[in-house]
Amino acid sequence: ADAESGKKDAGLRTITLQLNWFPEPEFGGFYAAKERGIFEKAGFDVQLIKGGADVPAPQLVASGSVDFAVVSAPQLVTIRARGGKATAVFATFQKAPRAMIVKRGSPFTTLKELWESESTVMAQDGLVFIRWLNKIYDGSKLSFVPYAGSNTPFVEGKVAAMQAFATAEPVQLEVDGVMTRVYMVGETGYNPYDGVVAVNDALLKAEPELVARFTAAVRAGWESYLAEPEPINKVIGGLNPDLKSSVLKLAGSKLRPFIESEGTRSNGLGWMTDGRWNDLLSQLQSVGEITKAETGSIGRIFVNPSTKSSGGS
Amino acid sequence: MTNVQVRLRAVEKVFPGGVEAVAAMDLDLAPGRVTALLGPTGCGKSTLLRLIGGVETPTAGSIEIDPLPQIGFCFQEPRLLPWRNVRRNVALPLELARASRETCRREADRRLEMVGLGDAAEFLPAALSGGMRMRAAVARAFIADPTLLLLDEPFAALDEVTRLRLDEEVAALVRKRSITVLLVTHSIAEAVFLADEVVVLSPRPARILDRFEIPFGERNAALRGHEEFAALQSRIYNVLLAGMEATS
Amino acid sequence: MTNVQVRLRAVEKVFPGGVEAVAAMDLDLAPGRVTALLGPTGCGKSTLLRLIGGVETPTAGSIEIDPLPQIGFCFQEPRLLPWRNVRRNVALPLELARASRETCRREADRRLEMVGLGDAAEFLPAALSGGMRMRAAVARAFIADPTLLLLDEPFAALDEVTRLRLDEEVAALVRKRSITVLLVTHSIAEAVFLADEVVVLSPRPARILDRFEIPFGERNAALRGHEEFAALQSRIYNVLLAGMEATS
Amino acid sequence: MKYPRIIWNSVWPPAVVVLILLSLWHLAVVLFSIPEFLLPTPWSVLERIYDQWPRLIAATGRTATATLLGFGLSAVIGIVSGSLLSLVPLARRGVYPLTLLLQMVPLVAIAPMLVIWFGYGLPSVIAAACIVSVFPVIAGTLDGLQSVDAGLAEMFRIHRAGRIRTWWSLGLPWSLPSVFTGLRIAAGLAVIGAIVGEFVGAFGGDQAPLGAVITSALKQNQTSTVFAAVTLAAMLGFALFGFVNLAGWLLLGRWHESAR
Amino acid sequence: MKYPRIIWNSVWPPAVVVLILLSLWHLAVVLFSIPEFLLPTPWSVLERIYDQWPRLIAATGRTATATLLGFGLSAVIGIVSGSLLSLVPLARRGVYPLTLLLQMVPLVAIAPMLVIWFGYGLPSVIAAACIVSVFPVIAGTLDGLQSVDAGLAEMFRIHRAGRIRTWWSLGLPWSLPSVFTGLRIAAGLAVIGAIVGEFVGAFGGDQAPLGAVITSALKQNQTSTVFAAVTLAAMLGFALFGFVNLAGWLLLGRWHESAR
Ligand SMILES: Nc1ncnc2c1ncn2[C@@H]1O[C@H](COP(=O)(O)OP(=O)(O)OP(=O)(O)O)[C@@H](O)[C@H]1O
Ligand SMILES: Nc1ncnc2c1ncn2[C@@H]1O[C@H](COP(=O)(O)OP(=O)(O)OP(=O)(O)O)[C@@H](O)[C@H]1O
Ligand SMILES: [Mg+2]
Ligand SMILES: [Mg+2]
Repeated sequence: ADAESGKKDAGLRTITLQLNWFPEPEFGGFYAAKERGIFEKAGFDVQLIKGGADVPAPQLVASGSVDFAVVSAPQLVTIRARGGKATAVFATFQKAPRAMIVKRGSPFTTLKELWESESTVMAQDGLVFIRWLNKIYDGSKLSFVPYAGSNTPFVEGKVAAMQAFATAEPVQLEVDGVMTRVYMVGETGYNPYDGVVAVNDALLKAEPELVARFTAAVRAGWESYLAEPEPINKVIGGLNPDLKSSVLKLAGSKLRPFIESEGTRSNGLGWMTDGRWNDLLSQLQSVGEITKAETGSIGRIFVNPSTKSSGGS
Repeated sequence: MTNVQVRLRAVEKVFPGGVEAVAAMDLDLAPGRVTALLGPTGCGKSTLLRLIGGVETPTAGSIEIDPLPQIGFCFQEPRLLPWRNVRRNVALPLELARASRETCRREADRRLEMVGLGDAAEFLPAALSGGMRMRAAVARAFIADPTLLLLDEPFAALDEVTRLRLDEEVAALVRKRSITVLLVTHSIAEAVFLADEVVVLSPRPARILDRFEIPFGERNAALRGHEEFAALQSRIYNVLLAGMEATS
Repeated sequence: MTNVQVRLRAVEKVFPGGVEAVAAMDLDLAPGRVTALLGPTGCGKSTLLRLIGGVETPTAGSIEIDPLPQIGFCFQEPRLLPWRNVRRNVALPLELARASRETCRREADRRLEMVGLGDAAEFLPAALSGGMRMRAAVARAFIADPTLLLLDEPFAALDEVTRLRLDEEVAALVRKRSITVLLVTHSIAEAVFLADEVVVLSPRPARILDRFEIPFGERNAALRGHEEFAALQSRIYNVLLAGMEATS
Repeated sequence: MKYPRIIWNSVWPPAVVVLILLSLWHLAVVLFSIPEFLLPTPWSVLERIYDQWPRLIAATGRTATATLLGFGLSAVIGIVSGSLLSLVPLARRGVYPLTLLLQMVPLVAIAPMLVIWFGYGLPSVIAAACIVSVFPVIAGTLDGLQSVDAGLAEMFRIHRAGRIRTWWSLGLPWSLPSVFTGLRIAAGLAVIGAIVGEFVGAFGGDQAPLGAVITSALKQNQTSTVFAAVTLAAMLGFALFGFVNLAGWLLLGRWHESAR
Repeated sequence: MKYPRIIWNSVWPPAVVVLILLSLWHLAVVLFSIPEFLLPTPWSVLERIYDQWPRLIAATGRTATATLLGFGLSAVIGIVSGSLLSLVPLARRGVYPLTLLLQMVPLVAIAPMLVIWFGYGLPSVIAAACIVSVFPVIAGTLDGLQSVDAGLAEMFRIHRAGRIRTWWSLGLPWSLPSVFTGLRIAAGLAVIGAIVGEFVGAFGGDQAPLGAVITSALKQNQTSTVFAAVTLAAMLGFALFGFVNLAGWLLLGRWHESAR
């Protein structure tokens, strides 16, 4: 990001924020900040760039093609390990929303039982949490098939379980009349941040104050969203017509417990700790995601938003 | 052997572009007789052959052929399949008539011998000279024991010695088997030597200017020295010339 | 006008397959003279022309051409571009020599008139008869004012009347411009009528059997009635025949 | 034949077949009671197209822009590089096989580079459409140029025509049928290339092109929307294919067998 | 020319070009200090191939099976249906444009149907490879058959050769060059079709083919592994392409200009 670029007429600074998925309530805070003028008040004209199934958000922010991007914590670690230059500045989800789901009538009562069975699971085996589960359970009998966007094979019973975002797939399946049971991966000890806002290092280094101002606005956005999600959900629904309104509503209502935690109550939304990041690093190293040398090379991976409670002014 | 009778009545051919190639043509090919067509270049001779061969449809008039003939057609161009060697090109009509591989080979070699291509049997068409290609095409026209033979300037690309030899060969063959033959040629001598009747055409669109009944019986080399042979040639030449001068 | 001298010394051509087409050929084409090649079918005449034209390389011997000629080549097949009409086909050599569109058109029409294709200028090759295609090819060979003219049986597909007319046309033209000409023909009469020298070749591989100096000066229709004209023809025929019988 | 006649004649037979196929499809869905999320009825796809017309037509417009530009680039680059490869035999042997790479590298693998080099949205998608569709044009052009009639080539050599002249006056017209085979194949590939490019290329702005509609609807199990978007993409492809055919007919119609 | 000679002659020029390109690539990465996650050096890709050899070679084997079977199916189906379309003019006008659909429907859109009809693993992937690569063969065959020399066709008609006979003895040999253009294009498409098929329908984990290795490595930001897998896929494609070229040379070499 070039400091010269994008001064808009109103003196607003143009900022690009790459989302890693289609417009969904998971991005409610960002849309709230935009819709309710919080970004503008903070001096930004923010372009929220829609993501999609295969949009390489981590690469884009790490290479400076965008200023900010929403990524997952392990993605940020691995991209840094491979020379990417991006730093976490806000962690939307304090609790990992990653989950495995089975149909309600499934014979498996625990995640371990599922994992050590001889079933077929619809999940991308490159995902860290899958590798984590393989490490803590004996997944040698399990078969993996890719999750290519459609959950039809799950509904049709071609697979016993599928990967999910706890606030997305189960809700949508429920609306379509398929009841599920959700096993949170976070409860197995692997609980990284998610919905992490990462900034390109060059921008962070050049204008730390701007980044702080932006993070504060994001935090204000999320506070505003959690306070009154409905109007923002409507906006999101307009941007993503495929999202049924019932899904929107249900999903929106499930977000709060993932976003708020002990830490955020005292330090504000998006707060991160060394402990959580270091846990992640050692877990990633233990599943072979990164090498010891790479762990050493990662350096400062996050900068917290300011501890002052929000406001964005 | 059944002899094929061909009857053209008021046959006309106008090409899509508007070019009239054949105009109100009445023509009878008598069974077992050789008819030679002579006419100026571009007058419609090949078109007429293709009409009789059934690969072009007349825009008016009727063509009756009785009984259904086995056609041997030698086009004005060799039309050889570039991927087949000479033998297999010559054998094609037999192959299409479902003859055995053995028969194909034997018959093809026999015809190749006849046209003097015995030692080129394994060549691909690309390795043949122009005259050799045409001879292969002639061999192919003869291979399936045709009852109606349509020959479009088959020997135009041959030297005079070979041409005379093949003229005699063909004369003997068609007479022995009493094939109905329509021969297009530009050589008046060849026409007179081979044909029972010579038909002279006008410039395009082809109309019949005159017909000459050729009175000779047996055709052999001696005939060429005959006085009437030369006389007939010059009479025909004059008709052809007159026809061409009339229009130009 | 510079006259082109062509000198072949011990030229040999063996095709990759092992077929020997030309054997130890010595041949001089004198500037401004017409040399006619006569020889049995498949003996190597076209190959010889292609060697001189430089599109085939001799396997032994040397070919000198001096000075660099403007070649006009009429191949044994018409070789017309199917997507160009007759006029633009004929104009091709001029176009390749970067003549203006105007010149191309004018010159093409002039040559087409010469070969009697004036009214077919707009036709595509597919709509031409065999003889018309060859005439277009002849017109093309003449268009770029060649200094060396290589003609491979240019008139084989023409009726006798047209052929004689074109023979006279060509005779007049090449003599007026003193073009060096090598003509392949199967018509002995044509060879004698057009050429200053007639070279008779043996069957493959082509060797020179005999050469005939043609003593006539001016070439015109009257010549054909000349007694020596007929005598020369039959002498040449006998040499050709003897050559072919010697090998078969 | 007049143009309208030709267009009509090339439209009604596939239209009839499409109608038959649609009926069969409908019947199959009804008879085997295939659930909607697996395969919607043609009718509900139509309904969806009607419902979401403004969104879908805007999406189609975006995808069409990328497809056409990508295809245009492919056509130009393909013909030019196919010709260069044929003019320089060593390049042909050395480089031609490698152009195949363009077709074999999955776009997702190079997606970050695409976006970083070409920029967001349209440019990346155009690049994707072009990458995916250029090889058939190269192959068609090259194969056509390699099979120029030896006799005609000889004639050009005798007249000392330069390589470029020979290419222009002989090679190119001779290869047109084969170039058009390549272009016909490229037409379909440009569409899918654009769509897959839209899967991976990120998008600014408010409205998504067809590729984004497809992934987003897929994610929400809106199968009829997926099919609606696919249908519009197919229409786009057919239009492009029809245009290529028409161009081929205009260029070859007068002389080439294939256009009869 | 003897076979080993031919193979050698068609291998060294691209090999040299590859080496040059690899050097440039390496230089570019070093000079512009392109980060590894975006574009690894060729060297680290090689390292990765060496490291993960057992896993990658097994993956390549699986992908190769699917590619070859898919390509084989494409070749057979393409030539047969191209021929049928050419034999029945109405079918040609009605059905040919629709075969384009195969090429334009994104695999992800029909992935659910694919896996439900064909099952996960090899069958789906073969189907994907075939769907993606069949159109060029159809187009090549059809275009070849449509441009059969009118004079030769006339000769066959005079001899009252049936349609099948004419197809076999005239149409097919005449179209071979154009069929091979189609097959050359299909070779690359079969590889990418298999890979994309594996993105949506192959087993992962221990049974992962290259496509699954790629998606899994992409998720882990292991760009060098992605490139390693892509490299092996490309090798596979080159081998198939080379095989098609060799077959073409053997079938056409004796008579067709394009094989000189
Ligand atoms: N490309 C080739 N490969 C192998 N042999 C060839 C090739 N071209 C010609 N030949 C052979 O060379 C010999 C001479 O051919 P050429 O075309 O020169 O004959 P020609 O004298 O012109 O005959 P014609 O009067 O029939 O035209 C023939 O026997 C022919 O089979
Ligand atoms: N397909 C076609 N379309 C339009 N005109 C054609 C077509 N084929 C032939 N012609 C025209 O029909 C006339 C007769 O052609 P045809 O081939 O029958 O002549 P020909 O008598 O065989 O001549 P030649 O002795 O030169 O072979 C010619 O003027 C030619 O231009
Ligand atoms: Mg004719
Ligand atoms: Mg010759």
